[in-house]
Amino acid sequence: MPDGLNEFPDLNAVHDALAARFGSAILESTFVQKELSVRIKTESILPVVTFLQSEQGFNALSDMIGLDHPGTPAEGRTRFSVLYQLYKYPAHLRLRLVVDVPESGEVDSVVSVHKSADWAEREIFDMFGIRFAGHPDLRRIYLEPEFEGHPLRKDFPLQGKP
Amino acid sequence: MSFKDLELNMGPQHPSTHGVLRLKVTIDNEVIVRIEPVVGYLHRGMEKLWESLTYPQILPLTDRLDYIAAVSNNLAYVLAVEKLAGIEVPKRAQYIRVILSELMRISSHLAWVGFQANDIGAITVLLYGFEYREDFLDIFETYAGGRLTINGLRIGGVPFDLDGGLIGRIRKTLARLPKRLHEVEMLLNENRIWKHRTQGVGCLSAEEAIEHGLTGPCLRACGVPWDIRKDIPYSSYEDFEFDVPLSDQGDVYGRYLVRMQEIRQSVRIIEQALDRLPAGDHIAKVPKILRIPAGEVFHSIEAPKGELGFYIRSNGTDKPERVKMKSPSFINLQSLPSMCRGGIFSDVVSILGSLDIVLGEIDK
Amino acid sequence: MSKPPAEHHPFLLTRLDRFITWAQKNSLWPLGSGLACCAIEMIATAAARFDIARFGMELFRASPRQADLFIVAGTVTTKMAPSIRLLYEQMPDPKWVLAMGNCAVCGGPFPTYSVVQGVDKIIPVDVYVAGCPPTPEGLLHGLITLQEKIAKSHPTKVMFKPNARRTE
Amino acid sequence: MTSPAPFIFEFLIPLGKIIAVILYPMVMVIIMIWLERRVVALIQGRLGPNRVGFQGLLQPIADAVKVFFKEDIIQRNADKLLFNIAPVLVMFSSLLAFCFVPLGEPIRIGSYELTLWIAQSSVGLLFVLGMSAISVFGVIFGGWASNSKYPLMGALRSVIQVLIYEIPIGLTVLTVVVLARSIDLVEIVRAQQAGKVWYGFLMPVSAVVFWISGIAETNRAPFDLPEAESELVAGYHTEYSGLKFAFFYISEYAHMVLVSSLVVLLFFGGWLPPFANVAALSFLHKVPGFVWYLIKIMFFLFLYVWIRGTLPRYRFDELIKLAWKWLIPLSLVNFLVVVLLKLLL
Repeated sequence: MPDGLNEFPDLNAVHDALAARFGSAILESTFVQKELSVRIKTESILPVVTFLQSEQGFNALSDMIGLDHPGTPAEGRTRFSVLYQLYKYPAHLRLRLVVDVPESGEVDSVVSVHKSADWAEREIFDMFGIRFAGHPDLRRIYLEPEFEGHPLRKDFPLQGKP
Repeated sequence: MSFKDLELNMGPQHPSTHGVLRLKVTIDNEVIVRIEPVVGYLHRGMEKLWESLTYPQILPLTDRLDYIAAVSNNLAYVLAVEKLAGIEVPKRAQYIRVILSELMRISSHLAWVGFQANDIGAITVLLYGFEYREDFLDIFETYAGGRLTINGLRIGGVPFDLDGGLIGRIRKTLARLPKRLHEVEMLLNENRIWKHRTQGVGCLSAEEAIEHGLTGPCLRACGVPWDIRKDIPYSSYEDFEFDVPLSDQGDVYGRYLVRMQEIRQSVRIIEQALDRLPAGDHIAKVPKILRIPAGEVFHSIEAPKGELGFYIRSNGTDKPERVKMKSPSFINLQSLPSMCRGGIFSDVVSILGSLDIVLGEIDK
Repeated sequence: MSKPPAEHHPFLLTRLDRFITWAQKNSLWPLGSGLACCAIEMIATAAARFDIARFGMELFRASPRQADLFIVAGTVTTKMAPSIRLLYEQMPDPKWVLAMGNCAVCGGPFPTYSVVQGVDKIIPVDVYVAGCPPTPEGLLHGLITLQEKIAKSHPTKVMFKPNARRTE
Repeated sequence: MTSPAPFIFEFLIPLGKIIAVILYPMVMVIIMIWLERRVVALIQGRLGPNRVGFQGLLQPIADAVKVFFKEDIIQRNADKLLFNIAPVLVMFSSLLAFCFVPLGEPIRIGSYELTLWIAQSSVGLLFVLGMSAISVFGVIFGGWASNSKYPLMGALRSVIQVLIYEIPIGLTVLTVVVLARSIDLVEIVRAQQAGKVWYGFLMPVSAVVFWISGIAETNRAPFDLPEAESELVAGYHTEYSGLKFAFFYISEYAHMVLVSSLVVLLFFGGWLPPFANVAALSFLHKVPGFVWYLIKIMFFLFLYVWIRGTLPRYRFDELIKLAWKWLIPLSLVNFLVVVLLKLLL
């Protein structure tokens, strides 16, 4: 259990329930700045999100965030991460799930659980090139279809490829 | 040309798409069959740009996200940075932030009611809304020198203190507001055409709304009392007494009522903040070159459009590794197809308007 | 056809020019097109305090076919650029373009992969108004500058030499 | 006959009238455009055009001159013939209707009686209504020939709207015809003079229904769906530019003038001075009838602007419901009541 979490019994209960159900899938949990962040195995994202939504009441997906950290693969992690910022209403709890994605890997889409993931996943696909398996309509959302490259990757120049 | 499944392209240049949104609408005579929003026409690459800027340099760019309520973006960003860097903000600065962001909320809602009425054909309300808004823009101009994108906050506090003259001016402006709101409500509230166009249009149940991740006035119009100012207070919102206006209709009319009431609640908050404005510094001591130790943070606030959050990941240098903005309009717009289901073509305009989207924050 | 301008223009035509330009500069109908932040200030310019209706410019036309003035109010992105170009070409001659705001003038604070660095890269611009966003006073100054520019133009020349404006 | 007088009377005066019949609506349109922009501006707390000429009075003229020198675009896929015919048809029909709109009682100049209308016909009212209905063909042609989706939708909306609102117009006009026993506009006004009560006060329901339907016929707010800017860009004239667009624009205003004239003629005594029965106010008769007529028309034109500045726009289904559920039953009942009373009294 991460430090300081036991001062927040609600969140602690969620974490315990998650650990009890998906113990082997949880790679790491941190509790910094009063924000619980749980890193789980890539393939278990869909069951975890479904579990949190249906049994723990995390009924809103506030945001999905893509990350590119090209320096870290040496430490045993993959190039990309996808973060899920979940929110529980009306208890007002926040929970962050993290999955790691290799450069040409795929993540399971959570659109079937949270409708707001639709565009968020398209955005991450557009910006990072991470593919989401099972997404009904995975296309670029911001950039024109002919655009080459994925801008938020660290190796993409700010002013675009010449 | 067949009128069954006629495909209409609204935008990216269309008078009522609130900027450069494009809607692919399929209609069967006048009934909507399918509607697909296409965004990205204002994608400026903000998030990529932020990665190459220092923390204070990012601040003015956040103004350009939701440009109708610039201070809200500033507030979400500076709160996230302060949380990450562990900066303690003086109480006075927190109060001034509340005052500024509530003023922004009023001016944003005034602009909204104008746009919404204009979309439905009542041009006069648009001009009334903008005229009343000018008073608030005057306050911002006096405070920070800008009208729209005022860059009104700083990491660690606010750039300028509120002096007596400006406080008097804010009070005077607020005192004038109820009469003006009444004027707008007289034109709209009991107007049969307005009711026809808004009541029962774009309905969404509370469950559906939460499922879609809707936030802000659109969610509260469905009867869900979710207001981050109350639930997870930030910037001393816990000090103020205010109600969360609700409506159980879930339609466009409900959203209109909620926003009009929110203006009144904002007035309440500002008056309380002005009355109890604590003495002290208006900005904390923040190093010129702000280096934030590695870490990550997500902080969200209640912006006029909904939950506006910033995720910041720092790597120990003076530039962030990643800044991601959670934009309320981006999520709210996704629910447009569900809201328009079975509606009439004219409804698209009124539903889209009621979502109060700003393309700047959708496209980033 | 190397006529020196203005001085050697026939008298009657200059009278006619003055008459036409008087009408044109006093009835600039803008295209109701807003792209970003500047659009809000453009609307504020049309609203009660600044009221560009005084100059006969309040008829914001929704259709480019009926507009005279294209106020490019905001950031032009690469995705939007084809539409901007199309809108410009749909406008009937004589037409004018006003680049409002730093983004439309030169890309503004966004030197990024998706922003066109100035709308003059895709369409000709008559007047530039700087600011982020420009105040309504700034836009009004730009419009009055445009009126002065129109007053000095020679529409009859264009009439007798249809490609004059394009080759100028 | 050797004197030149008959020649003047038989040739020059009709010519002058023909010019007048074109000029009069034009002048009214110019005034109306100016009035609309100024009054709407005042309602909205603005100033409106005030830079060109005295108080911006020359503004419509500047607009007209500018439009005249604009490029005329016919897009490649348009049906060129219909595209060109449409604005002419709209303009022509709305101007032609003015032939039968009288401006006042005949004026005596010596032995010559100058009539203030081009043609007096026993079916004048029918002709005017017919002409104003023809303009809808121009709208259809324009919308269809543009070969573009928004104009087409605008044109369709316009057709349905005009067709439906013709019904209450017809029914309310019938009540007037029943009372006046004539479909000649001049005779209708004279009947009101003889009856001493204007039909608008005798049959307020007819007057109100006619006026509402008249607004719908002219496609004005709150019934401006065919050119609903926030939905259909510019409606049926989206693809029109330059002079052709100006034709649509002007004919819309000419139509408004026509409907206002009809309301005044049918229900508010045309050129008759008000308070004809009150002896103390008999000095009102000294004012020429034409002035009263203009004042009344101006009032209704002002109403147009006032309504536009106040009300939002109807939705399409509401618009149809309004006609079928309210205006048509109301005008039917009204017609029956008027006929019954007429028979009984």
